[in-house]
Amino acid sequence: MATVTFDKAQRWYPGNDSPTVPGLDLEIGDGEFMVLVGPSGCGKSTSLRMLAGLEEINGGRILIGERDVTHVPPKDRDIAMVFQNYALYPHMTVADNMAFALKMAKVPAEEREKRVQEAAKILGLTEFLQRKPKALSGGQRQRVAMGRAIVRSPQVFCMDEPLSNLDAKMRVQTRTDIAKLQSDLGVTTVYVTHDQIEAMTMGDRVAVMKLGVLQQVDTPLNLYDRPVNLFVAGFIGSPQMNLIDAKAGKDGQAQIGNYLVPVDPAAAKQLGEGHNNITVGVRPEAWRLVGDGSGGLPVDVTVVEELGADGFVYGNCDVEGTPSNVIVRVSGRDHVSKGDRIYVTTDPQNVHVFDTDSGERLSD
Amino acid sequence: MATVTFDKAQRWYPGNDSPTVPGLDLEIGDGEFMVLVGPSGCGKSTSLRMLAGLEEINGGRILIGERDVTHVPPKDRDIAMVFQNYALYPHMTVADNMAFALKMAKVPAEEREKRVQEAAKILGLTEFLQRKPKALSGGQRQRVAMGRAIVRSPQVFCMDEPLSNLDAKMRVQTRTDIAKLQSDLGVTTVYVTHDQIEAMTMGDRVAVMKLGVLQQVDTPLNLYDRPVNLFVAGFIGSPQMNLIDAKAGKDGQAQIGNYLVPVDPAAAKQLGEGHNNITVGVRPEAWRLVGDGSGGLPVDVTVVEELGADGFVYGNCDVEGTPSNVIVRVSGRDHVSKGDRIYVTTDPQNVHVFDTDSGERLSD
Amino acid sequence: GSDGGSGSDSSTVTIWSSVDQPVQDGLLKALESKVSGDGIKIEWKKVENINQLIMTKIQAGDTPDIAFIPQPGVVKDMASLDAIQPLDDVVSQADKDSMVPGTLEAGTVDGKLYGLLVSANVKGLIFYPKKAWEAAGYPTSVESIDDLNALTEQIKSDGNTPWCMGIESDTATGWPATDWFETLVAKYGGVDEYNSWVSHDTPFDSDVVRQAADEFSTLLFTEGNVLGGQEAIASTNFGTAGNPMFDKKGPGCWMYNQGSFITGFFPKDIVANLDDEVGVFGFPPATAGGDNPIIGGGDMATLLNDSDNAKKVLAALAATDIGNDAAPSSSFISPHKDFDASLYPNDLTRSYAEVISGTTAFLFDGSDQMPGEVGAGTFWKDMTAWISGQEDLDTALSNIDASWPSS
Amino acid sequence: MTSTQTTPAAATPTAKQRKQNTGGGHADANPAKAGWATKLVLAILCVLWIVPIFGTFVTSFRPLDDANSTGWWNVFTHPGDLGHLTLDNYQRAIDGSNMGADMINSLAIALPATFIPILVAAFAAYAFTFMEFWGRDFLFLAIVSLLVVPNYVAFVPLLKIYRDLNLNGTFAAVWLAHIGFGMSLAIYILRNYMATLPKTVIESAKIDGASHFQTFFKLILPMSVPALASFAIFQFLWVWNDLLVALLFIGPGENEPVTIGLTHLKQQLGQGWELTTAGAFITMLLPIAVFLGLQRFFIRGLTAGAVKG
Amino acid sequence: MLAKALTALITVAIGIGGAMLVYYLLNKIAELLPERWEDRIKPYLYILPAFLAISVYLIYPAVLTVINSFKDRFSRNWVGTQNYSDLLSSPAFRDTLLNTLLWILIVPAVTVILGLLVATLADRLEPSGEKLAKTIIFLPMAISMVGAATIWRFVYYAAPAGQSQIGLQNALLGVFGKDPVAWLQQSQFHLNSLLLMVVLLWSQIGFSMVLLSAAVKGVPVDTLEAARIDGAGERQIFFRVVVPQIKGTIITVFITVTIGVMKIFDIVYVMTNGNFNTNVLGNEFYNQFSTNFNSGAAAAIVVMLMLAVIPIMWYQVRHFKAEEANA
Ligand SMILES: Nc1ncnc2c1ncn2[C@@H]1O[C@H](COP(=O)(O)OP(=O)(O)OP(=O)(O)O)[C@@H](O)[C@H]1O
Ligand SMILES: Nc1ncnc2c1ncn2[C@@H]1O[C@H](COP(=O)(O)OP(=O)(O)OP(=O)(O)O)[C@@H](O)[C@H]1O
Ligand SMILES: [Mg+2]
Ligand SMILES: [Mg+2]
Repeated sequence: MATVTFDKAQRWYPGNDSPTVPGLDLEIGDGEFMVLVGPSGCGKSTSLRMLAGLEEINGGRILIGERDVTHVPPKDRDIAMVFQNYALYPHMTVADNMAFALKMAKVPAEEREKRVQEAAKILGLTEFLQRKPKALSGGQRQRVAMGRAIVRSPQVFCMDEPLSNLDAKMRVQTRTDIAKLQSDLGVTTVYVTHDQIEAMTMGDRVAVMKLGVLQQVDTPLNLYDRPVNLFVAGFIGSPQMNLIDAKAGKDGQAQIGNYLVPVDPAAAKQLGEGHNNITVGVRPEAWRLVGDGSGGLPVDVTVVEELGADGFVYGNCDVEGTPSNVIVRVSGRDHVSKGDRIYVTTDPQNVHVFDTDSGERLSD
Repeated sequence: MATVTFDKAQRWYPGNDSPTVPGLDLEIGDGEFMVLVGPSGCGKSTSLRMLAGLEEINGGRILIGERDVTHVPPKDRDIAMVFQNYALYPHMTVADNMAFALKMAKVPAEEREKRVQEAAKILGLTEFLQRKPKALSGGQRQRVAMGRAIVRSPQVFCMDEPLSNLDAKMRVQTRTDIAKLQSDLGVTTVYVTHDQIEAMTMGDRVAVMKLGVLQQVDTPLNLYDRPVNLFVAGFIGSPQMNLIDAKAGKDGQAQIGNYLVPVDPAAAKQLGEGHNNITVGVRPEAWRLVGDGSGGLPVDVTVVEELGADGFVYGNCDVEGTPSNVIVRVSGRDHVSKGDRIYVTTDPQNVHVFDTDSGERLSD
Repeated sequence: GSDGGSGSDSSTVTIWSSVDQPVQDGLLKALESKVSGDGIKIEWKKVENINQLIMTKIQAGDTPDIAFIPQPGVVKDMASLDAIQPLDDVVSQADKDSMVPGTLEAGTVDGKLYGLLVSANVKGLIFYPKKAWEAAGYPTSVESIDDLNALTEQIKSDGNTPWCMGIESDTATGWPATDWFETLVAKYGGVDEYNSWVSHDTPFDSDVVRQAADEFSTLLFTEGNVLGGQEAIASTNFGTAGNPMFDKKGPGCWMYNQGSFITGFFPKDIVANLDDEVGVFGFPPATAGGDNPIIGGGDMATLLNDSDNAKKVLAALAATDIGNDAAPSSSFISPHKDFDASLYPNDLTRSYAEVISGTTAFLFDGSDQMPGEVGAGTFWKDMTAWISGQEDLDTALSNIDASWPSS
Repeated sequence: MTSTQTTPAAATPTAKQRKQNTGGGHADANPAKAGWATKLVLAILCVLWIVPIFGTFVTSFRPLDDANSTGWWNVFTHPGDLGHLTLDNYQRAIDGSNMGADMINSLAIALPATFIPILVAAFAAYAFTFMEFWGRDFLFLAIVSLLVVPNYVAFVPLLKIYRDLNLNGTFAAVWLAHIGFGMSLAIYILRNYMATLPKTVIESAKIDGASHFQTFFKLILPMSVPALASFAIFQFLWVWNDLLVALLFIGPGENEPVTIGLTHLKQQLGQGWELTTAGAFITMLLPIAVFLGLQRFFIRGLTAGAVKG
Repeated sequence: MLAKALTALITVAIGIGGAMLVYYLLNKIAELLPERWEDRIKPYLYILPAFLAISVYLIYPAVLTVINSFKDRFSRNWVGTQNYSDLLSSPAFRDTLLNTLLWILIVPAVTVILGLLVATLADRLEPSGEKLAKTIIFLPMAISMVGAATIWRFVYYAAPAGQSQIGLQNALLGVFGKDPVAWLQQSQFHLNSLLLMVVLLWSQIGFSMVLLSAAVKGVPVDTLEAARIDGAGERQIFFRVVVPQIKGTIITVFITVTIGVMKIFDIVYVMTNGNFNTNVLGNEFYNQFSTNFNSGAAAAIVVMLMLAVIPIMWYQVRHFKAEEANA
């Protein structure tokens, strides 16, 4: 197995004004499961394709283990990939699609057969093995794409949103299977996803990208608890963290309208000292409902989303001049309904403070 | 605008052993937002394509409004569709892709331009309007597919997993935009998704399908609270409802090992009377942690998933002979760790009782 | 409009021919001066492959008024399709009388004249490089075939190669060999035997043909007689086969038996100086002083439209002086005995004309008279096969006989 | 290119690849770059292919007597011959034929005779590919089978029809003939290409309310460009080089195309080929230009990005 | 000349515009019909012009040909099957059939293989190199077949030994001190037929190259990428991913060339006119048709060709079925 190193790897699509990936620096440990997330179009697929050798590298290097693979053709990189757009072989049956890489590797027929059967079982494709891709549903095709990768035991897995078209149940199950498979084989894995749960549960570490630039690489929990900047804070977590402009007082106070935001001492220290525009971040589940008059942030409820177990309350905190949307997660059947005014507050350890201009995190 | 009626509509792909959709009966009200969910390969896309006129109907009828459209060509049905596989026009720019339908409808150039710009703005595609699809990322392509539909104001929207490749943030935002657009225009909409949140939040009603057969059509909350059968219970909700085999006593009691499951009276009445094999369903969030010795269900924790706000505990309730997996949602940072044994219980109103053999719901 | 002459404008007469441009220009000039008084306009088109074109057009019913056909066999086909008019009453008796004996027969089908020879050429002419020839002191006329054989031996014994020979000619490969055969059959068999052979009353597998083949192989297959040897004959182009006669380092071969037109293929500097560089004598008769028919060819005017104007034009074409403008500047040779020989551009041409006007019989090229299957088919092909050694003579002759159409 | 260091193992292929890459690559660049074996094979093929033409080309500048007596390579091996090279053949070919007017005629024949059958065939191919109708497969196969019928058998019946319609000698006569003769192949090629286009894209157009007519013009034609260009090249060539059809239906004269014009240079027994050859080289220029011009329609990934899966 | 060009231009415009108009009107007509009929009639309207063209230019003559094959040389009297029996009983004709078979066995396969080779290899060059290579290979196509034959007659030309060789092949032999060979007469092992095929291949590879090149470029790049990731070498990608995906085009080219070869005549006609045992059906047809003016025999040959094409079409049908089965 092997580590993967992006060393200032750059990709600039001809015809574009700027590089899609200006220079990626990322080290992925041997056997590590690295999840790559970021907004649509930020360069995730491009990075993956660079690693796989499908995009020309316009600058920098990529290493697998000790080996500089920057100019090594894909077939010699020993990578298995799940393409975002599947890229199935239309003329082959599902079984042949999955067996193709094994055939190329001259794996004996029996072994091949066995592995394909196994993968098909995991992916619920057994009864479709003799079909051609054209006669499959979207999710089935995606599973074939997945199957094509997991029959192999390569040095690196590249998976580009491999579960996006599966139903929740199947996704949970497959997610677990992949995680298990990956840890059994110990294959270094780079996994692109838009699913917050996948990102949070599957990865040893998560890399957050924006416009081709890495923002933060960290364990899921750290990412959630200590996002390094506004972007990461807003990106990780769903529904997203409430990010509200606040006034910073010299005395380490932060205020949203009349609501005095409880901030931790580390952040408080920096307030006012050059950091005048600050943004305060609170996750929806970190709000507590409090009664009127107990100093909470007043929120006028506009929408209530019931999710069964709990619900989300969307509303405005209409403090003078700065109307902001606020999302609050309320438990089970807290009786909040549209038009209500509720008051919420939170605790210092749940408050993230950022410099609005630089986006940089101020709180601890 | 118009209602949509599937009247025993059947689709049997040539070469398949059985019909993919044996006979769909579904009425969608005028302006209703109907969400279609079901496991991958169950026939959702097929149903949508039948409605759009892209699949031959092998039996039954489809009506839009009062009009029998079973044999009406797609172009005369006035439907906008987001294809699961996008089906973009590869030789046209993004702008032309979106404007195509308008051109066909002879919408004047200015109006066209305006609507395309609007849609592009909603979907964050403004800067890509002059690109061809092949130079877009996966999510951007999906947004173009979406944009192509929303520039129109048709009688019916058909959307086949239109957001599956978008990042969480964008998805939330687009979801809201679509919902707003739909309710503004009052266009009858059929929306296929695998996303539980989308299903629960967007739809006026949700239709659950399995192997081409409708299981339940109801409001999201009803679906969550009163799934009509085991399948729906297992399918709706993520992580899924805990479904555990239980022993039914004549006296209206249900037991899992030594754990006495609290069941509501309606269910209790039926227990034992012909319904000997029963399955008890409890949603993960419905469990409460209780102390040892307070009669809870013992669970040996195998995995703890931390999601930030809360976490999921996966474990086994190893009651004699029937080891079952159990998922428990624990709040914030309840200190549960792998290897622990925890005890959980719940309340009668949270317990769903099903006949294991027929799958039918017994509780109220 | 229509390119056929049967169209509306009857004052225009259309003529199609494949004759060389200078000949056409000359004939046209003379013709126009003759008929323009009648208000007739002439539209003369040069076309390729006139035989095929005309047969197609005839079947389609879309033809010119007059067409020049180089093959009597085609004239016959046209006549049997009733596509052409008899000319017996169109051409004046005086003009007919002035024609070289035998030229009318070629265009006669079932006793009626359908094709009128307008320009002629002569075959069976043996060309030699004049300067070298005279320097070597070889005879400038040969009296009999035996003498020819002797001359061949003589040249060979001088260490030279007597004969130039090539029968390759694109799609028509083999035809020069048939010219040889026709010449030999005519010389050995005489006019009647020749005509009987042409009409297949005498088969190919006959004594006279075998005799011709015998002489042919004596002259051309004998080791050292032909430049390149027997195997080169079929691959050497007829047009350039004679050129080695004029090699700068001395003739590569010394005699080339061909038609009068071959001079057009000689190198430029030779053509510029024909009378000094090239000598010619006729293929000798079988026995000295014996019957000496010659073989020739030419283009025959046929009448496809019996309008008066067309007839007038055809009659004009039959006149002796129609060639007055063509002769000085082209390869034109008149088929009329009383044509003014001084009009020819050089002595060489005059000598062909003498051969024609002085002959006892002008026999039209036999292969051109035979049905296409034979005349442009097996005769060429099987001769080629025989010469290149792929078939023996028996097979070749019986193949040709077998291919003769039954009807 | 910021990094220049590479491990030794990867060094060899690198240098070359980089050189190519600095161009920025192309959106449709093929990752499988040619190795030396590929280049060698192609080079050999190209040499084999070009030599006969090149020889003839050189010959077309030689005086006839030289051409008849020595091989064209003598021009290179005997530098003395080099001095003989002359434009005379070209001069005479141009003087002796009506090249200018004939070229215009040829164009006037070839353009519609290329364009119209493509349009007609594309419509038919569209119907055969994307529409359901009774007798579809049978009709299609019948059309393809007719490829085997030689044009010749049609000449006589056609001349008769044309005579009755008074079409002989007109451009329309040849256009129609070339349309008819090229139709089978055009339909065959286009249908088989169209069958490879992604079906959902066409479905998508239906949903967008496009009629067949619009789908055809706005989607199918643009996406079939490589096949259309291929056939356009062939058809243009065939028409441009055609002698037979032109000879029969137009014949020599005012409307004659170059091919007929060139035959005037040739004499009854084949003399004059050196002029026709020179003429042929002149007339070859246009088809080559057409080929080069249409080559840019052979692009990779025309339908890339259209569908997922 | 200017006036001429202008007239030509106008004619061209009328021709092309007229064609467009026809379709516009046809479409309009279809749209006037009641909806139910519109979609049923439309396909027929779309193929109508093509079908008309084919009817007049191919079907009608083909039917006449079948009829004529039972008539005499000028198509006047019925002769039963005599044309067939005459042909089939001639030994020369049997050789002709044999030669034709040889052409059919060799030429289409080689055309496809070479065309595919060039298309694939050139595809890997840089654009300028690709353009150059393809243009060179295509160049012979820009020359008529008759022109091609003329060019190659020079290559194969044999002058008598001792004379200077103007044919390239014999000149090369001469360099090695060998006597010239009359190439086109070498009928042992059908060498001369093979040499004629070389000419056809030389001039027609461009055809298959152009079509196959379009197809090769049409292969979805994703599948190639997937194969590279799957560890396939370029050769394996070619045979296992590219070729199966362009099978349709390969069959198209193969069938087109096969049918073309069945009626090939120009090259044979010009270079040997069937001499030295190189005759083929097409040439025989041509000679019967335009040298012998025997339309009966010519028609009989065409009918035989039409029969011979049936198995090929049967194969095409099967391919369609297979194609449809997984559509
Ligand atoms: N063209 C076809 N021929 C035969 N079977 C098909 C064809 N298309 C789909 N199927 C089968 O029909 C079933 C339903 O397909 P459909 O695409 O409707 O599924 P779906 O519910 O949309 O699934 P997904 O969520 O994976 O997209 C699947 O099992 C699929 O394999
Ligand atoms: N072939 C190309 N030519 C030019 N630009 C391209 C090309 N492919 C992608 N891009 C651009 O590069 C950017 C990054 O694309 P990439 O596919 O890496 O995004 P991504 O992060 O995978 O997004 P998604 O989540 O939507 O798949 C996008 O803005 C896209 O428009
Ligand atoms: Mg992507
Ligand atoms: Mg689907």
